[in-house]
Amino acid sequence: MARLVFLGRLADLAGSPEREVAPGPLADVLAAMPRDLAVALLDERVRIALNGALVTGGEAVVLAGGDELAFLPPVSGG
Amino acid sequence: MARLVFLGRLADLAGSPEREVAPGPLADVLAAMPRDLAVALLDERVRIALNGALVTGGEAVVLAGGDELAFLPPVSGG
Amino acid sequence: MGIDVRLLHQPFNPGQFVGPFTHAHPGLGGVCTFVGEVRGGDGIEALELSHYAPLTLPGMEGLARRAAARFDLMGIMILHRTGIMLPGEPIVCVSAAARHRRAVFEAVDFAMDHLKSDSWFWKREKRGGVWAWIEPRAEDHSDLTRWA
Amino acid sequence: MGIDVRLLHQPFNPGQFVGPFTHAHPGLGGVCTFVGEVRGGDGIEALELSHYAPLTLPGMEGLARRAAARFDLMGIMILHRTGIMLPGEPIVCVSAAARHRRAVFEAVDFAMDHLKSDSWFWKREKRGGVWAWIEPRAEDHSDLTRWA
Repeated sequence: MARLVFLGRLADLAGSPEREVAPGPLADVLAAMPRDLAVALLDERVRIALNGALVTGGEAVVLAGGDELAFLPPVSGG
Repeated sequence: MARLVFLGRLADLAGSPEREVAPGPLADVLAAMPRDLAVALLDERVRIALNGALVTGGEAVVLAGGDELAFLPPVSGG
Repeated sequence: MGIDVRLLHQPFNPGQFVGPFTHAHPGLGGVCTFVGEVRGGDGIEALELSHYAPLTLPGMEGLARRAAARFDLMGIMILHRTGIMLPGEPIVCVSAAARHRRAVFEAVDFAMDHLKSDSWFWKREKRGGVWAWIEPRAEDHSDLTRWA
Repeated sequence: MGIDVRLLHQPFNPGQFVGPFTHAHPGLGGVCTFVGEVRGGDGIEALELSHYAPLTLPGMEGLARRAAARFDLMGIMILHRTGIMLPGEPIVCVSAAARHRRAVFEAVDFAMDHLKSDSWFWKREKRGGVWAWIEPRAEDHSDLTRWA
């Protein structure tokens, strides 16, 4: 399994701060989600980190078993 | 008696931080002191406080009994 | 150069960290410390800060290293709370030590501006029993241009 | 507005004053504290600060009031040592509390610039067993022009 992590308001929208998903293309993972959550996760202001490293073009990620993919909305700061 | 208070390097020059003197015109008091000390006390950068209040034209002060006259060289700050 | 960066998950007393930080830098001329607390008033009942461990702590460490290099510090300490906090509780404590005082003021000011606007935290406030997420503030971003 | 200004004639631990000062101002957003210590190195064995009580403390109180008004503070504390101090001992501690952080940085910076150059203290240093008076520094005076 792979793990999705939702930060900030995305955790509220997803109903929990993380979720286990089957490995595979992120596009497929998102397609299986409620549409409003998928849209929010792909918002251009949401950054994506794969195993702790920020990535660009996250939509093209293919999740392997054990991967952690985090969705990071704009920070509100410390 | 009146009291003179010497701050900073003036205390070294005077040999002590304060000195009791007879009341009277400051000019007379200074005239009775070693010349190098009197010159240092009248240096234009030395400010004078009479009973805790800064005064200008301190040379004209006439000391009354119980007065405290302080000689304040340029401060070195906190 | 001493860098001490921590995420704290429980209430803390800044003095318990600032004392040892100061003593760890003999020869210093000055230490500047900023402590930010959860502001009361405005009906705020609680504040919650979430973080993402793989990014948040490395981000703070990078900030500490940049500040230390830019301001020629002897040491810098950055402590930041996460979790749920009540009004009056410290959220953040930044201390900088250096031989000269101008450097420590600027370093702490620099670190605070970056922590407030450019660190991996998400914040929500509870008012009247209801939690609401805090959006980034334009003011925070304009603060950063002071250091560009 | 809380103003707390003291001349201290014995070694002090800044934390023992900063904690109560902070707690005396509920609702604050931030506290900035600067602690200056006697710098070691350069062969300095001791530092002595003399003051003139009728002017020194009122001067510090006036400075605290000016800072409080100028920066809209909730409180300001200025502690200053006199007497003989050894390297590593605190000389001065200034804390400011306010609802917003910019004000506290500026207030402490302002107070330190004025304390360093415009307060009634005379300073001498001991090196190799010999005491020497410290002259005012041109740098201190230029610091003041920042606030003109």
